[in-house]
Amino acid sequence: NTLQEVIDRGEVRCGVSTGLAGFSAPDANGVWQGFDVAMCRAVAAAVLDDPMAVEFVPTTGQTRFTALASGEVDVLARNTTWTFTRDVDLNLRFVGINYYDGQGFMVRGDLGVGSATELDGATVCIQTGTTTELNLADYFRANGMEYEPVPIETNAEAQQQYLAGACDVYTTDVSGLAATRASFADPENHVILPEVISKEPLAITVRDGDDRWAGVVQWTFFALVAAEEMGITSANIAELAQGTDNPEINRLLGTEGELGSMLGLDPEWAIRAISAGGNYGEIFAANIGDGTPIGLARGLNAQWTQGGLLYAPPFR
Amino acid sequence: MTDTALPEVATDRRIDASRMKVTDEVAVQISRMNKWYGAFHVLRDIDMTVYRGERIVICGPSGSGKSTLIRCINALEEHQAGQIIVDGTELNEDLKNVDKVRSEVGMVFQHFNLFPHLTILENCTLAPIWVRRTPRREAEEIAMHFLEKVKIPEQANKYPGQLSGGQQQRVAIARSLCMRPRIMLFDEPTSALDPEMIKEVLDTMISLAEDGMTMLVVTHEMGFARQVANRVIFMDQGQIVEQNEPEEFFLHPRSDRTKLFLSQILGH
Amino acid sequence: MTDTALPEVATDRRIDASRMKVTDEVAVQISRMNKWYGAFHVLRDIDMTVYRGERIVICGPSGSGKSTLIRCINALEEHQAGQIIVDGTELNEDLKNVDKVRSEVGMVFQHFNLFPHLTILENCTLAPIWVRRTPRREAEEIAMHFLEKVKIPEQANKYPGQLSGGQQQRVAIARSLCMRPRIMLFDEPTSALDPEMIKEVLDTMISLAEDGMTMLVVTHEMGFARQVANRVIFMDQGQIVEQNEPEEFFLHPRSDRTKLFLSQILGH
Amino acid sequence: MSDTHARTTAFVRDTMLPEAPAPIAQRGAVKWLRENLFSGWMNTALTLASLYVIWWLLAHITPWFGNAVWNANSLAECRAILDGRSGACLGVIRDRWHQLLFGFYPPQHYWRPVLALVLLFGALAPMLFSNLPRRLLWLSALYPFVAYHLLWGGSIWIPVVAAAGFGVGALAWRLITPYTALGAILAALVTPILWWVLAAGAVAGALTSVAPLGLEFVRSDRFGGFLISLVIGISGISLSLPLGVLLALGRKSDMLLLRSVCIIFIEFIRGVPLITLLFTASLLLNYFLPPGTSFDLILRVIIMVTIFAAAYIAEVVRGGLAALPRGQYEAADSLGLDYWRSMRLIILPQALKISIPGIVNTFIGLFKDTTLVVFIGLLDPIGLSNAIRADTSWNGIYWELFIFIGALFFVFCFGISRYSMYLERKLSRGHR
Amino acid sequence: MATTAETFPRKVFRPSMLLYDKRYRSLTIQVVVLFLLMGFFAWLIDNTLTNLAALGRDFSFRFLGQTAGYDINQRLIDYNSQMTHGRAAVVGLLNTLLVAVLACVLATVVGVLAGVLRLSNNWLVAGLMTVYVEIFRNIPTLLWILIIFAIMTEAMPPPSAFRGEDATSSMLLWDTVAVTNRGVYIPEPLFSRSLGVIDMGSFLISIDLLAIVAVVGLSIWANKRLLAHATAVQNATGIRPKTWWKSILILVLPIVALLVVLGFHLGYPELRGFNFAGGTHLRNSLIALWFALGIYTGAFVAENVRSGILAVSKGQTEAAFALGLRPGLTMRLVILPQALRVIIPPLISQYLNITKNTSLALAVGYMDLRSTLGGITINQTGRELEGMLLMMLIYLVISLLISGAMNVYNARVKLKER
Ligand SMILES: Nc1ncnc2c1ncn2[C@@H]1O[C@H](COP(=O)(O)OP(=O)(O)OP(=O)(O)O)[C@@H](O)[C@H]1O
Ligand SMILES: Nc1ncnc2c1ncn2[C@@H]1O[C@H](COP(=O)(O)OP(=O)(O)OP(=O)(O)O)[C@@H](O)[C@H]1O
Ligand SMILES: [Mg+2]
Ligand SMILES: [Mg+2]
Repeated sequence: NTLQEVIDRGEVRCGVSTGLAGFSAPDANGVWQGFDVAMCRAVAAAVLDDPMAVEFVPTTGQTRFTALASGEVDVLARNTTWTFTRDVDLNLRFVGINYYDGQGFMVRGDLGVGSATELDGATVCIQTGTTTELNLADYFRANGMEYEPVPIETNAEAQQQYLAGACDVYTTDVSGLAATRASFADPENHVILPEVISKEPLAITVRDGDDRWAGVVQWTFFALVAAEEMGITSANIAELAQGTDNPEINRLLGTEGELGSMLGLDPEWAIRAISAGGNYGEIFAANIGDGTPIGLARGLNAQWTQGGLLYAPPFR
Repeated sequence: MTDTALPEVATDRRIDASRMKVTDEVAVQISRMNKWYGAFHVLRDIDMTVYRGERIVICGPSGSGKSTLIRCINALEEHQAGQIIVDGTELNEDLKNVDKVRSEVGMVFQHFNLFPHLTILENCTLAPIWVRRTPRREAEEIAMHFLEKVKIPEQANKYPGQLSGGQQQRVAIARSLCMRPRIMLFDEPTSALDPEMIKEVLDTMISLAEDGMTMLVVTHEMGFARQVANRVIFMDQGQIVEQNEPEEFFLHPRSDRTKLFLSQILGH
Repeated sequence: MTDTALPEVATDRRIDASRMKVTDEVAVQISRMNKWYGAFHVLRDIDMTVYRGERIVICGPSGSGKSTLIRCINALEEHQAGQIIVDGTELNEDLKNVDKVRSEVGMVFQHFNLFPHLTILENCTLAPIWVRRTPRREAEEIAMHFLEKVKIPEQANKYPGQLSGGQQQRVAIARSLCMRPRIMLFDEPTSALDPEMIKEVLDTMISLAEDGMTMLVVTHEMGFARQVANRVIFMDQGQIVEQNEPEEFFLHPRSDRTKLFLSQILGH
Repeated sequence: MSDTHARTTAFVRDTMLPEAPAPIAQRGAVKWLRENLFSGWMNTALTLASLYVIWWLLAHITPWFGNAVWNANSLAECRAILDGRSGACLGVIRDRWHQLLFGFYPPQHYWRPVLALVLLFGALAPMLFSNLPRRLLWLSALYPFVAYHLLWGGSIWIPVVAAAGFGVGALAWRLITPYTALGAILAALVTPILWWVLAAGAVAGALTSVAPLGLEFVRSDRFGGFLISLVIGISGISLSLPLGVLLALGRKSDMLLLRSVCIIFIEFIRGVPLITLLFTASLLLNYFLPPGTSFDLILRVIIMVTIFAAAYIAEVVRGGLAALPRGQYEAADSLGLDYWRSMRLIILPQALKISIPGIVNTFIGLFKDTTLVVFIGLLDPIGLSNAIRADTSWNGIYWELFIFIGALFFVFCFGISRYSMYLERKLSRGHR
Repeated sequence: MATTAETFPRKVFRPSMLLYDKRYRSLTIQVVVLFLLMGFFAWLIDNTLTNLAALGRDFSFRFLGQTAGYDINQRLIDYNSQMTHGRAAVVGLLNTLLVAVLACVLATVVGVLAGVLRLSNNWLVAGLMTVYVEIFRNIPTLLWILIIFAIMTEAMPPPSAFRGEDATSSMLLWDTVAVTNRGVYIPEPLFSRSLGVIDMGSFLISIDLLAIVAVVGLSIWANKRLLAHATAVQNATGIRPKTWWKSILILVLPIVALLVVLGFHLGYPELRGFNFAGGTHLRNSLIALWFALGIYTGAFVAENVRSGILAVSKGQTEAAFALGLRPGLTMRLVILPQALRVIIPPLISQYLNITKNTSLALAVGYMDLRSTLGGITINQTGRELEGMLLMMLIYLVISLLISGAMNVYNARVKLKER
């Protein structure tokens, strides 16, 4: 029983990527920061009352699923695309899409390319270990174009190859492209092409077969989403936790109903989860939003009420 | 050939024969012993009894199986048929017997085989400490006693590589003696030595014989044989061809092979 | 020291002195030859004439330059001053002269230096085939002839590693002879050998001397020198200190250095 | 002199010739130059070519180092200072050297790994120099526990209790050995395992709660840089030594089964690239272990590296064993020493001494190969150089990092190989 | 002495004999080892099966037959993303072998040169070579791979620098070779009168290639005959006829003729679209791996060569000189045959190291066996257990083949001793 193990251990083990600016990367002091990281901290806060009680395990595209399956990590918050085979064949449990993404292309502005359909014959840098290779192969094949793939293991290396001109195009998820471009000295000279060639719902993942733990992670994530929808922020949460007129807020924050104990947690779990890094919107803004060097727009990741796809099931 | 003068062993000492008494106790009893190396029959139907206090010299042409015979007595080689009883213990598949025999039988090799990484003293105390479980202090006293006996106590803290060949061979003898063996085996102990050194090693062996040690010596030093041995065994092609008292053996060899061999050995 | 008995070389053969005639022809002429290793003056003002048929033994303490002298004659070392004329050919920068001299002068080394990857026969035919351009069949016949001379024709198809030291040294002599040299140089040919083997090699050299070969031998085998040499040269500190006929040299050495050296060599 | 020409006339030199100076061409700088650099047209050509190569290298490297910029906090700043000239931006080293050396190890604790390294040399001394008192070997035996505690910290009782396991084994052996030798060996093997599995955790826990002593705990994910290379390399080689010796003995055994197992193991490990073993550590080990076990990645890597090195050490030791004359085995036998005693007292001390150069080479190779752990997500120096490059301020910096890392490895490996050559000479002289 | 073997009392069996009786002891030990071993493997397999069951997976190699779906940039046989994982693995394996062979050749050339030069009496050259050997030996391979890769990508011009009026870079060697940061483009061999290909079902064989191999083989054979003839003449007359010009003719003429017949010409790379097109493209990853492994291992080979030559003692040379053999002949007949025996075994184990080290391709994205079968395939199918085991097995087979070759060689050249 993972939940009990985590409580006994006093620490959540969280698989993250080895380093992707804005999503997960250790800062100069070795403290992990980022959007994915914040998800793990929220879980730790909900379960253990300490957002810092997380052991981050950097995983590569190859090691992540084994790490999860073997129990080396309890939860995987690492831009992992939810696909049929992964869900069914690899027996993973995708508990919630924390970022809706799609694969795109980035090229130098001076190349004068305006669309991915003009990329015939191009040299394309790809970060291996994801679905990217497959999408790319399918896309070029479908459009009858030739290309030269240059597979690279890490984002940092791929970026370097692209900047040095060793490839014309860099392809990965659009969020990653934006993050990468943001770290360039001259972001304005690089364009992200309009085509998005795949759906990449990046999801938080746990082991199959432990529904209780899956529930905890899943509903912690939904709590963050719902909090944004209900206007609960880290600023006003203390006040709202005193009790409000809105029964759903009350149920979420544990002043009403017994949702916490149904999960096997205490009533204040959601308060802690939201206080850890704020609601979904706050986390987004702090790590990858407009105000950060990454500068991603909410787009598909806006609340359903704002025209996006984020939709937390009701807390009831 | 019979009229060739026997070479005199190069020693100044007179042998004290009274102390070299042969008893009736059996030290080594070998019966119908056979040994093969693969398909090659090295030792054929060896029968031999060694009494306590005897000094036996074994000689014979190269490849006749002398070393093999002596190594069988120490269980360094296995025999395939027949019986070897050393000091009342039969050498058979039982490893305990093997251990027992080995710790009662000392062996000195042609190439000394001292342990180069240990000092002379450590070479001598090693087996007493680890096999006999003698306290170190006591083992060292014993070692010094025997090193004095072989006349090199002053070298005790050197390493074997720092000694001359003759000194090394004497250390090897002392090392064996430290286990207080009841029987000593020597396999051509002087054949790797320069002439001057041969003498010092033979002297040591003679003094050992005077102390009444039971000895089996493979050697071609005929002077030594004549002076010390009470029996000479001649081997050829894996069999004992002739044995006799030394004077008789050298002056009136009976088999032709012995005659031929002696003419070669003493001739050059 | 002068009254020390001279050691007798261990051979049964009587030397046939009549065949060992010295002629008037000059084989090697060395004049005022000097050699330096860097700043070290190894050979100083060497003057020496070797006549055809002479057998010269060179001796002297270690480091006195004996090997260097002999190697200069074969152009294995360069000399820096003076003249060396071998068989009418002066050794100078002209590589053709060097080749000519080398193929007319045979050399036997202390450590045999046989080619381990070639059979005995191949060792002997290599130079005749590649240097003298002898047809293989003929080269093999010559080789077998000389192998018979050194008494090991039956080993022709073995490899050097399979022979004993004495046999190897005899092969080395045969190998040199196959080039039908007019002069043979020996650099301590027996000093790496066991006593029994020394005899067989010296025997071979004696029979060579009997055939009238011009020989320069660096050796400490004084018995050989006395029996075979017609001149003994004593070197020290890179110079020729004394030379004389063997009997005179050994019985009445004149210089103090020679006396000291002989007392050391013959003393032990 | 002319008298030497006469054939039979005797000649005696009365006065020895003095040593004469060598002709000019035979000494001094002239000779040296002539012999070493210009002894023929071929040689002269080679000399000129080498001079050109050296000049070319210097011409490129000198200004680059000459213009080195230390006081810059980002590549951009550095480029601004250089202003188009070619030059090294060593600011990155000043900024990040501690990371390259120690990873994310807490800076206030840097003394701990440094002390562990210093102690290592102390612990090695009794093994290398036989003239030191044998008793000091106990210190060497203790070193692994001390080093573990220094590096990882935590409760001091954990290493103490773990070390006690060996004590328990020795005690069991002492107590039982008078009755049955085999039983003693079994007991010596089993009791420590029982101790570690059953008692150790509880005892350590109890002791910790009674006397909570110890250094601050440092998690292994904070290890990085050169430190991680050293930890993996040194523990790998020291753990692999006993294993490699056993394998070598097994490979020489006359028991067919034992021998085949050892041969298969050695050949398998030597036949696959280290990288696949590391992937096994990170990907597959969890399949092979009972469900639910999971332990530290560094530990898993050390296990794999140990197995890897053991196969190579086994071959080195086998060479050493083969180089020993048979007489040594026979002499030991004839004194009545049993197999293990003769191995321990006679054969192995000599065989290992012969094998020192091979062992050192294996170690250097292993140490260089620790850089491969970057592929399974550990932050060795190369991994850290990637991480540093991922930082916006140092994005695009290559040579400075590579040169720094290369220099670190070079100094270490070259130093060790020279030191071992020195030791070898010393040891070979020691006993003669 | 009349006792016979039959009358010796036979001992009854006691359990302690299992340990103290020669006949039984090794049996006892081996049985124990066998049981421990079987127990260990049973434990491993049981764990694995339990773990697989818990994950709801099976152990099967069916994934090798599934569509790979990814592209491989360097392929020696026909491949596209619609082919199977198995074929992708083969493409990767061929890439591994390609770079291994290239690196072995380079390491040998560099190593022999450096080893010989290190023995040169030219102080400067010997010193330079020592510096080379020490520097390369004491810095990790991986770092060298990264450094050369970085040199290629950072220090070479991008293809765009070759474009336009104001091109900042130009092609080398009369516009036939382009060195860019995407790799090096060299002319490719083309045949205008190609003989076509044979379809072997899963792969194609070029008849042109077969023809070339056949002709080269024939020439080499003919040359061997020529040399054998020369030796025969030498044996008969003592004079070895000059053969070098005949050798050259025999080796060169037929292949030139064949190339002319096939209409051989070079296809030059030219800038087209984003990249150079035409010619053979040596990718950076290949070059980095090839050169790094070659030069790194070359340092070790140099040491082997040096010690091999030194091992043939000075005495051998002197003996040969004293026999009147010229330096050239001495080298050929005396030194080399002996030195090679010393040099070749360690050389082959260096080849083994190179082959294993090609797995470092990972660092530069070279599509070798590790990154196809052991990388993307594992990633896409999630079959890390099967994939890894299969990959290890393949490496193992390659290694065993190489060391088998070494053993055969060693047995052949072993010097005969007493
Ligand atoms: N380990 C072995 N394997 C096979 N044959 C052996 C072995 N040891 C010895 N032999 C052979 O057994 C025969 C007898 O050998 P042994 O060493 O006993 O002779 P030896 O009489 O001591 O001779 P030497 O005087 O030369 O020492 C010889 O033919 C020898 O080749
Ligand atoms: N290649 C060399 N370089 C420098 N010095 C040398 C060289 N070869 C020999 N020497 C020195 O020249 C001197 C004479 O050497 P040489 O070998 O000729 O002596 P030797 O009389 O043959 O001595 P030995 O009896 O020991 O063979 C010695 O002092 C030796 O150290
Ligand atoms: Mg013998
Ligand atoms: Mg000399």
